Amino acid sequence: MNGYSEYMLCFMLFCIGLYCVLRKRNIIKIIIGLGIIEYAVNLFFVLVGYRSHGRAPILAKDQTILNMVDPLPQALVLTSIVIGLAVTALIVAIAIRIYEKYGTFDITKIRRLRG
Amino acid sequence: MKNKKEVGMTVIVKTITRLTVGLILLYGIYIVLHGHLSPGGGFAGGVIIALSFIHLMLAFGREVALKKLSQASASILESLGAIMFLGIAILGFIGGYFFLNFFLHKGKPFALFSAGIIPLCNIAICLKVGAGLFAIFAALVLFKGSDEK
Amino acid sequence: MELQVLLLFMIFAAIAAVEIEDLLSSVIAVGAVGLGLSLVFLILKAPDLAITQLVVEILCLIILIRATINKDLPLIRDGRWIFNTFSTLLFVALFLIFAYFALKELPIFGQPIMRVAKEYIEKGLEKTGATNIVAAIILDFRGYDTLGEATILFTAVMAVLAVIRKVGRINEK
Amino acid sequence: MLPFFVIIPLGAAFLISLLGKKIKNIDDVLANLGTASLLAFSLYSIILVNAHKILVYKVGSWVPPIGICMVLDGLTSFMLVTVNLVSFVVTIYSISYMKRYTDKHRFYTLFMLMLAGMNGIIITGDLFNLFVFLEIASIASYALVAFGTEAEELEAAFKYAVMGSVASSFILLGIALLYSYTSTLNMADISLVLSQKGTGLLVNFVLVLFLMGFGLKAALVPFHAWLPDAHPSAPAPISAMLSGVFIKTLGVYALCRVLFNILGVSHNILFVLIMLGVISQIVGAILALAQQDIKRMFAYSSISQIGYIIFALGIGTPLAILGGLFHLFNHAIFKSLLFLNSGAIEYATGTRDLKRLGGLNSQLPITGYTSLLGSMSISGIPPLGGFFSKLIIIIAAVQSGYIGFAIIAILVSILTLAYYLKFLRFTFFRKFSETWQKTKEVPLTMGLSMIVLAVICIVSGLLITPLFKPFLQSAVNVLLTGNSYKDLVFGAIR
Repeated sequence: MNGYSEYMLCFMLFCIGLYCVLRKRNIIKIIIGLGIIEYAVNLFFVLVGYRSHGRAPILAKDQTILNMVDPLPQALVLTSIVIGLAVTALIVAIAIRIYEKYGTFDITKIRRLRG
Repeated sequence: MKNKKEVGMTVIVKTITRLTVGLILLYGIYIVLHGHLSPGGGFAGGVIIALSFIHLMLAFGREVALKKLSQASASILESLGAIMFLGIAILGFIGGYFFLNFFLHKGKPFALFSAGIIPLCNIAICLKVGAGLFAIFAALVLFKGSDEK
Repeated sequence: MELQVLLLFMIFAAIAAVEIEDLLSSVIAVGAVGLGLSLVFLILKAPDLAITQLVVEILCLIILIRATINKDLPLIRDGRWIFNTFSTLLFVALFLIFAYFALKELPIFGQPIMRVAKEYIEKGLEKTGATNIVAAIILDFRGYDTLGEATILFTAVMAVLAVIRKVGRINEK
Repeated sequence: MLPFFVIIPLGAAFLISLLGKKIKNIDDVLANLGTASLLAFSLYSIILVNAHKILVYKVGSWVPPIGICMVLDGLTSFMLVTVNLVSFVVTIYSISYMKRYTDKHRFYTLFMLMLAGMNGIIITGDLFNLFVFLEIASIASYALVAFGTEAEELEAAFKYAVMGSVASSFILLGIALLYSYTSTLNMADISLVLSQKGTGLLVNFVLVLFLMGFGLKAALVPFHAWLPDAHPSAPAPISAMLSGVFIKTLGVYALCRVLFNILGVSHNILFVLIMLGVISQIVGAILALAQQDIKRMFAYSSISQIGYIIFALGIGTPLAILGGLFHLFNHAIFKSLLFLNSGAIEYATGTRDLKRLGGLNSQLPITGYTSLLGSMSISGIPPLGGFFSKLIIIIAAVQSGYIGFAIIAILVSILTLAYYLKFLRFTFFRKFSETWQKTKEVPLTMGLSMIVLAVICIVSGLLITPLFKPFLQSAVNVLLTGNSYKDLVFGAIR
């Protein structure tokens, strides 16, 4: 387990989010679950690029830095955070409209569609 | 909140908002302009700028904030930001490639005006993000407002 | 070590967010997870991400609170779908076990391979002129991705404005 | 010229959102110009592929493992032609149809963004870039499903958005694991590293994640729950896009690219694909038979037909892949035709309920005869295109020894014929019902686009004639080359 505990903790976070999405009946709870999944995936990406005793990937004057952490996952996660924000905003908008139409956040009561 | 004439929050909040909102805006602009030198960049700066307007809206009510930046103009600014970013990407064709960093002289490292297209892209993204997130928020709040009446 | 502690804190906050019945408290607990994530990013030497995560977290919280607050929400209790819970838990457990054995094949934490990243670190400044390597990557080496990212935000704005319309259809008569 | 597949729809989207409210009808003009030029470009790409076999475009002049590259090969150009052909017809159709909705310019903006997302997925050669464009297309489609903003549409969109986001998270997690294992993101480079390092449990785990993620986007059966709600709820042009090309681009194409060209396929994976395909065929067909709502019936039929495609790809022989891709093209054409027909019926009568309709053929001749053609093609009546593709798939299945599955495919095809006959009888050829006496034929542009698709339906059987076969064959070859895709890409860079 040594050296992998961070990864496993991150996966546990992912599973909590997954459980929330699959199991909860409240729309806001489902949105929260999606958010947690998003955090876990972002976190995993950054964990993967970390280097022990590394430095942040920003150059400083008059210094040559050799042990930088992997900058590529950070760039990717920046994109991924934005995607998470966009999805959250859209789903919240849909949820507000659903509340207006049905008067509830309970998905078992929002079942006008069959199947 | 009982008094219907009073829009927004209490006097304390309003006073503090008046003092801080400009600073928040300035900080956002600083982060955007120094995106290629220090942590931050167009996206984070854009969100901070959007947050400063949202701050106004939360404290003073939506009319005041929308007077400063109406929803229609936010929408236009957003489209402009998007077109500007795409334009920078297309301008790369003058060097022969889509999205080429077409400045031949990248400038001195650590200077504010360096790194070719990167600061320009940051500004475009900042416009887009700031205006876009403000538009989203205004839409959600306005929707809720009309819902309650 | 502080990394593990923070991760455990995030997990507990997430469990709290999932299980608390009051929606406002639940949203705030998610905020705690987000702030924890921001700190973790800082420990993992990703200052760009820490800033972005922090501001995005604030925005998300405001949006979520605007959505949940001011509504006299009845508490929604989860029904006793025992079979459902059990199958979900089974799925999650299988997923975790599979992940545990699969993760063993990854390079150990703290020692990434950095096959492509080496190029960025060595030639980033010389080729792009930006001292922030992350900025150099997102706006120059992989600028096309960022075009996509900006487009996603644009799409989200358009999508929210489209969904929020009061009247969707023009009546025939 | 490769970046134009993304630049044109993006530019059109930004311009429409900027000018759409101010200048009347500019949104129609810009959207149609955009899709027309995209169609022209994609047809030109066939010639390019014939000449060069593979083209790699380096974005920003960075050499691929460092930067992002775009790849044009046979499969790419095949998908580009399919997507842009359908989208061109659909935009023509939308000119009249979308007058029933408010905020037409916003519809076009989202439509062009979705198109940009799909084209971006198809031409990219970078795994993370694929994810980004997948999200663009998905987010645009979530909003387009809810475009009518009625209660049912919002509910369907919510369901779709939640399941779609979970699928995206699975895909992103898979990408993160692959990145950690190979430390690169370029598809060809990943394939190279994997061939050096060997594949173990981790790659299988990634495969499962991708199968769940892309399978959800493709609506394969255990993951299909969102499709029968989402596709009928959207406006008809969007249903046509979603069922016609969206699930194929995001699901089938991305899955093929990842499985065949990057991770490499083994016997077990192919068998999983076959099983998923067969189950999808059966479940989709049986559920479609029970539907009373026209669009819901078509949506279930889409699940069933996607099952055919995945089944064919799972068999994995050259003939089967040919049949699968051919069926993909055919299905894109006739399913979008049928959804446009259902939109026309709804436009003229205001309902989609089979029980209430009847005898419309004398009132809506164009809609009636084009849907007759579409239905016959999808049920596999010779000499229409659908017959040949199904025939090829079944022959290939028999050749590889899957005789039981071949019989199932034939039975499902008969079921398909049954429910399409039900649709035709109840809507068009039943006893004339008094209620619909005053209905008028739909506007010209809508009729025109349906006729165009019906004509393609008739002639698409020609695609397997020697004259047009290279077009399909070059796409098949890409999947058959499998892991040597990396050599082709790196060869083209040098």
